[in-house]
Amino acid sequence: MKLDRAAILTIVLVFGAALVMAALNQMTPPASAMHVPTYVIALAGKYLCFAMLALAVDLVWGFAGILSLGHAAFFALGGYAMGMYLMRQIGDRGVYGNPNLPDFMVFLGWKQLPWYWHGFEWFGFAMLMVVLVPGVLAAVFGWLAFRSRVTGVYLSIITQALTYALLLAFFRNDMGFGGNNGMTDFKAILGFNIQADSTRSALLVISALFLCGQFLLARFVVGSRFGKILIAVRDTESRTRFLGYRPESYKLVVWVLSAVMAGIGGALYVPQVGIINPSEFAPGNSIEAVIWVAVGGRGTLVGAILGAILVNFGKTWFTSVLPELWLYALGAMFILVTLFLPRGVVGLFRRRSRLEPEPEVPAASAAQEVTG
Amino acid sequence: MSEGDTLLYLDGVTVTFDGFRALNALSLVLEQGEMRAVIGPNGAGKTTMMDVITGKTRPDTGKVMFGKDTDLTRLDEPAIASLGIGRKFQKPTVFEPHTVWDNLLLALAGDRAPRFTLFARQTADEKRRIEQILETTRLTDVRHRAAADLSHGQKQWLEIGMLLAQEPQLLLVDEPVAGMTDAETEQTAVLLREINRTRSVVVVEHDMAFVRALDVKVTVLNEGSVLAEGPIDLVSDDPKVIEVYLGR
Amino acid sequence: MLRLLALLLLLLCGPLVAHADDPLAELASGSFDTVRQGVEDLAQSGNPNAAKILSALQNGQLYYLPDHTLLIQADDGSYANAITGKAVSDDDAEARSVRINNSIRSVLDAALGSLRLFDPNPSVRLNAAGAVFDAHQPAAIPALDRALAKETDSAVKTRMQQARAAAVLSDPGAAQDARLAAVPVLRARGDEAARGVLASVADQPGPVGAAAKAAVASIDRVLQLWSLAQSVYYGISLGSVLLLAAAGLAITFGVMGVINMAHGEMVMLGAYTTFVVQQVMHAYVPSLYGGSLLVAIPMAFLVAGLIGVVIERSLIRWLYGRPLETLLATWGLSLVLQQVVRSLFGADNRNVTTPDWMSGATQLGGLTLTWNRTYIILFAFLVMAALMAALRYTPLGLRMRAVTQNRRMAAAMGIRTPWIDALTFGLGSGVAGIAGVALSQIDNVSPNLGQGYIIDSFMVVVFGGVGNLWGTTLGALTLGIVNKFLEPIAGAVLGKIVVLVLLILFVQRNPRGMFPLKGRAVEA
Amino acid sequence: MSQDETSLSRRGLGRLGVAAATLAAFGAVEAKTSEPAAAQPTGGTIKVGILHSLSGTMAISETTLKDVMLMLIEQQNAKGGLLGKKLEAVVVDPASNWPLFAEKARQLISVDKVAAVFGCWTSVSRKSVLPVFEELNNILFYPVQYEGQECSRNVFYTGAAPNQQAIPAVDYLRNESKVKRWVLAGTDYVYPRTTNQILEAYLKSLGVAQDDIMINYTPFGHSDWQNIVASIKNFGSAGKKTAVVSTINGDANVPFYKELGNQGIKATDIPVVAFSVGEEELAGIDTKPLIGHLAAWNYFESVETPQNRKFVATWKKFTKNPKRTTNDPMEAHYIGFNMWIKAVEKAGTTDPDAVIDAAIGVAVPNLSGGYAAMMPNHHITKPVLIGEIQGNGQFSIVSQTPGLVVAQEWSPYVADTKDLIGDWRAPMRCGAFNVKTGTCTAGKKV
Repeated sequence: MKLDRAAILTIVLVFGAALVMAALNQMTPPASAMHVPTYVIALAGKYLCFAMLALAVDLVWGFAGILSLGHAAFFALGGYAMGMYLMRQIGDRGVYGNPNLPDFMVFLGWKQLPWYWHGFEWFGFAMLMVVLVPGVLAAVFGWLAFRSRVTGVYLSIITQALTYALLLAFFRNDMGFGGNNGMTDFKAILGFNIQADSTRSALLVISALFLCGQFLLARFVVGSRFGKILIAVRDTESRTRFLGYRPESYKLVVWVLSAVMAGIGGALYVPQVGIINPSEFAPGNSIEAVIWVAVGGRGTLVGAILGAILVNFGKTWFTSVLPELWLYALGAMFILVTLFLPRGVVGLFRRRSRLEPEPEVPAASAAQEVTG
Repeated sequence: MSEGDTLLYLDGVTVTFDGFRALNALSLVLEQGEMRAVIGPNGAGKTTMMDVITGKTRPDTGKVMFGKDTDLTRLDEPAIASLGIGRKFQKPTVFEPHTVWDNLLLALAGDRAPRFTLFARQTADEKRRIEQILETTRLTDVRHRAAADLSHGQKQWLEIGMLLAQEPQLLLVDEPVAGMTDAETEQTAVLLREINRTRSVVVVEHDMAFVRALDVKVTVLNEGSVLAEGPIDLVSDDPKVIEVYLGR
Repeated sequence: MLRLLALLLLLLCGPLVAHADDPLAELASGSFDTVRQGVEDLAQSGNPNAAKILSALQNGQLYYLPDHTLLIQADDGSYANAITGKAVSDDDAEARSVRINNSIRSVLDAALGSLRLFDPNPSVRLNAAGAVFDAHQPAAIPALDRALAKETDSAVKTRMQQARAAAVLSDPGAAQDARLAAVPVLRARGDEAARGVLASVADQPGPVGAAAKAAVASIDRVLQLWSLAQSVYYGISLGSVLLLAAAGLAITFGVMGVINMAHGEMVMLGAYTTFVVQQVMHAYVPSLYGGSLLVAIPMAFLVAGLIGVVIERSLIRWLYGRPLETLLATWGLSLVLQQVVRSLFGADNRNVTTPDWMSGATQLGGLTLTWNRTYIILFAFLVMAALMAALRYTPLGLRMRAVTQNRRMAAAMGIRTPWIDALTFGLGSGVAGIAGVALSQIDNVSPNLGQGYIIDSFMVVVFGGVGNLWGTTLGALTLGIVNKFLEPIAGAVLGKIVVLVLLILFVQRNPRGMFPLKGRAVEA
Repeated sequence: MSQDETSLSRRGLGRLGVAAATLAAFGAVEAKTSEPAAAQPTGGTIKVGILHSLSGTMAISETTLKDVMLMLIEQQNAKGGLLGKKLEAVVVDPASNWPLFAEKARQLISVDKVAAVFGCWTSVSRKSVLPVFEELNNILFYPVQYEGQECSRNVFYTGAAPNQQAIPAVDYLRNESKVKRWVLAGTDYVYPRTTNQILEAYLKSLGVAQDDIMINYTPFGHSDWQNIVASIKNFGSAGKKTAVVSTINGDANVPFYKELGNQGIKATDIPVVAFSVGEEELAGIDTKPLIGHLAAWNYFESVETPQNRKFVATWKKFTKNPKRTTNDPMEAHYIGFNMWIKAVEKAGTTDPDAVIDAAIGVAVPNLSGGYAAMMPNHHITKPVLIGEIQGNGQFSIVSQTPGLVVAQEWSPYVADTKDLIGDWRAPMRCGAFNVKTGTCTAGKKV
């Protein structure tokens, strides 16, 4: 796989910036002008996790034409798997000092750990679940949906239904995932104090590492013959079928891969923000993730990362300086970007590539003509 | 001709859309290595017939046999394509964002499974085959251009090239010369005859001059069933045919 | 005789002598327990002013002065002596209202009920008998007997007999025969209130308890059956709400193919229009206030429709053929619209009142049909019928269908397609606005109103089949009824989850919904 | 993918590079701008953080609290500020997004260097910011009634614990309305769950049978109450006086009460006592059909005291809206803010450690004519008021506890917490001290 300069620049910037920030946070005294406060470290870590979600969305939307309005569900599931591990790590340091049960279970009068919580005390198992849970859900959902050739808006709407159903399910206290409050008050990860600046810095660097890894993986996938077929499926699905390809298999593979990437993003997100709760499943979150990609530039991968960071930075900034007006700013940004920057911010800097999706979304119209 | 030489056999195929009979007990036999032209007025069921053969549409009744013992009605499009039936659409349908080269690469016969394509590298053999097809379809000069940038005729050829790359036993070609210049039309006829040396071909076409140029057995469809069949001169003299089609 | 008694009472409640047993003085005491006693005493006293005073108390218009004089406040705020009716001046500073709580309120209802049993107006008597039934106090039996003897209206008579039966049954001291005879009367009434009275004595030993227990069981069996029908009604009601919410979307999304995430905000704007209309009418034409909703319907249609046209002209039209991008732009728009409303009206709920004719409920056999929901069901069907008629029979509808089916051909025939687009979008938005009027009657009128319905609306349209109004209608009703049948079994949350999962599976089996249609929307 | 198709043009590369570098450098910029603030703490003003959602689902409740804080700070500044400095409000919008609450809390403390934060409404938002306040050692004043079972050194709970609201309300219904059957209806989250758990245990301890208790949970924003109201009606037809104890939250209340009114359930038949319905919520409902239904709070706008009359008048003037109502959490902020002022004056500094120590024992007037004292468990003493809904959207107070109620932060009805107490005074300094074992199980701060 050959990397162009934009890709190299992205990797260098993401990983380099994370490394520099972490190093400055660790090695300079707080009074120093070069010191990066922990607040910034935590924020940057959060942005990078969102960038992973955006990357996952771009992979399916930009290259396979699947507009998922439920991708935050996979992100949240990964987050919950990590959250469960972190809850088990608390051990008897919880408020009630109960070594076996998380606080919220004691609180609700539960007597023993539900079966599906077993195993999460082991980091390895939990990490396996971070990958497996979103992956398996995506596989089942995708297998059903792609096999029946559910496409376009219909697919978007049922992905939304999926995340909405999960939202309602996780809200239920009876489910044993902490209900509305979710999981919080984490103490340690792999034995390291989760609130320590060093842990935060390490988590930031790890997030950067994973983001770069995912970026490279995504580049590999879209650059391979598989990726070319994926683009072919996106634009002219029926043609690929008459050539003997099974679009459903291609979509399923990239869909599951994307779900796993989102899940890993969620897993890294939770220790850095310190809470996971059902509102992560809210359909609005998934729509926002799509907007990050649109702002950055759909079908470019680099744009997804850039969009996630830009929009979230904007959100952090606006909610502080314009607390009463920031929704106008954010809403206006979305409208303006779709109207005037159909190819996103990256489109400003970049010559048009044929491999990027047409802003006009020609996918189905071509297919329609074919059948005519 | 013996049974063994039959490549495609449609028997009593009926397709109904919302009460409209697109195909009405259609029967058709295609021999191995044959080229057949199918003509008929609009709505005669030409495209629906293609759809049935390629698995896009499932017939209400009837049999579609490919080779000795493969029932096509039980298979879906990719499976049928893998058996060796290629289809060219009325409107040229190629992968516009990809280069001519990549279009052919994706069409080349080979493993279609994601686990293969994910790690596939272009082999010397593939390169050779692509170059050969580029030669045949006269697209060598534009091989690195995106398909979207090709002229209409070039796109038609590219699509035919992609069919060739699939190495099918049977090609279904829907109006290959629509919108082509006379010169291009002529070249296309030559190309099809060349292809027919190794493969069976079904051509659906309106252009009578082109059909005449192909000089093959003609099947005339009307209202979903066969109206007449035979050499072009015989068919064009048939009063029924003249009434519904030629003489309109 | 009566006049003498009144005179005596007047003397008794002379300004300074506040006798402990004097009901009027008790009312003016300021202690809940004493006031309650006063209400009971006054009702028994036969005082001719009792009804007047008690209803003033019920309406919060009874005041008292430090010297225990009772005053009644008129609607214009002036005070009059409760007994003499003489106007009282400059006392409002010292006048304190007689405060009541729930236990006084029940005693008051019963007392007023007993007094009003003799009202010349039969509907007042009917309500009075109902109040007496609710209280079911043995003390009311003599009054009921007298009233029954005079009663001519059969409906009122039945109600009085039920009230009497309830009172007799609740009186442990009554004769066993009489109590046994009361049981079938209540069983015949057969509703929850009757069941409550019967159940309260079902544990008593002896034949009365046994009879009551049997009656409760038989009522339960009947109620069980009715509850099935009731569930269907609930389902239709929920379905009609979903239908209203989705109707506009069936146009903007279903017919035009615009994934309009700001659809919910159009509904919300309709609800706020209702609020403004009510405020304006309250201020300027209070006499017509009862019809405010009827005024709000066209207003909401116009407001939301106009905003819809503006949105289409300024935003959507640049994005045709890019359905997924309209999704993003309209999502941004929905954020902005919510914030605009929040800035204009505040973040908290606005109070949209329900007119009297939409309040309360009616009984249909064992069914309780709340008026607001019944009207909404009717309204939803009316809106759908109007919408279908508009698309089918009006010139605009014809052009809309033409543009949807073949834009180029329509343009070639001289139809100004851009304006048709704008009007179609305006129509969909306007219908959403109308839905807002209806939803203001059952839900919060807050900037978040629309958010609660947007997902459900999309589900309904997709489930029914995009571009098909019949599909939308049937889809909404199906989802509503399925939801309401699942809810008692699985609980509200789980029920909804099950519905969503079923919906996902359904769409996977039928990727184009219940009634697939071809149209512009299909190609997304 | 061919090289020339997707690579950046030279100029474009430069521009993207600049943009990305700016982005990456934002950390350093942030660090620089915040640096002078660290050297010279607040530059003549004392900053107070206000962490209430101004958008999203919770804006409906929390916006008012932001406004009341601005009013209180303005008043304090008019009185000359604090320690000779002016107070400065730092308002941020956590947008009803729980992780954003944590982020904004961190920003308020470490970037804006606020002396204390007044904020949060939902339990989950408090849970989300709690680790941040503990880590960065700052103070949060939390003004909303909540489920208890928490006692952090860095949080002052100025809202009611369950025993300061729920149990007196149930007692009132038992005594006044002779209620024998109970419907515990709530939104499915931790506050109703805990409150109902406590109430269930309490009712059973009074001899109420399991059959006479119905528990029902609904999701947030539940809007279709038809069958639940019908089943309440059905549950109430068992011949015993029935009441509903409602912990239904926020938005779901309006449709609930509307359905209640329309199905003809009057307060005299089945009274509903709510713990989350105040004047603000009622402002959105036509209350005529609801007259007589109840709410239990520690404050009502209709409280007849001079302090309250003044507070209400100032509030209406401040918001320039004669229709704006006041409510219980506003009073909690009023008390909390005055307590903080007093504690800072007592400590002579805004340093959190000193203020936390100084705050315990501080007493300020509440609005219902008494005093609120900060107890060692960081909760305050409160009177419990029961009000009946009136036709004008206000409450008529029908009962008031004779004295002040001290909060039980750890519920005696939950097995795991019945032996716990919180005491942040020296030498104990523990949020969860087990009196049986004599150990501090959690929240020890040395």
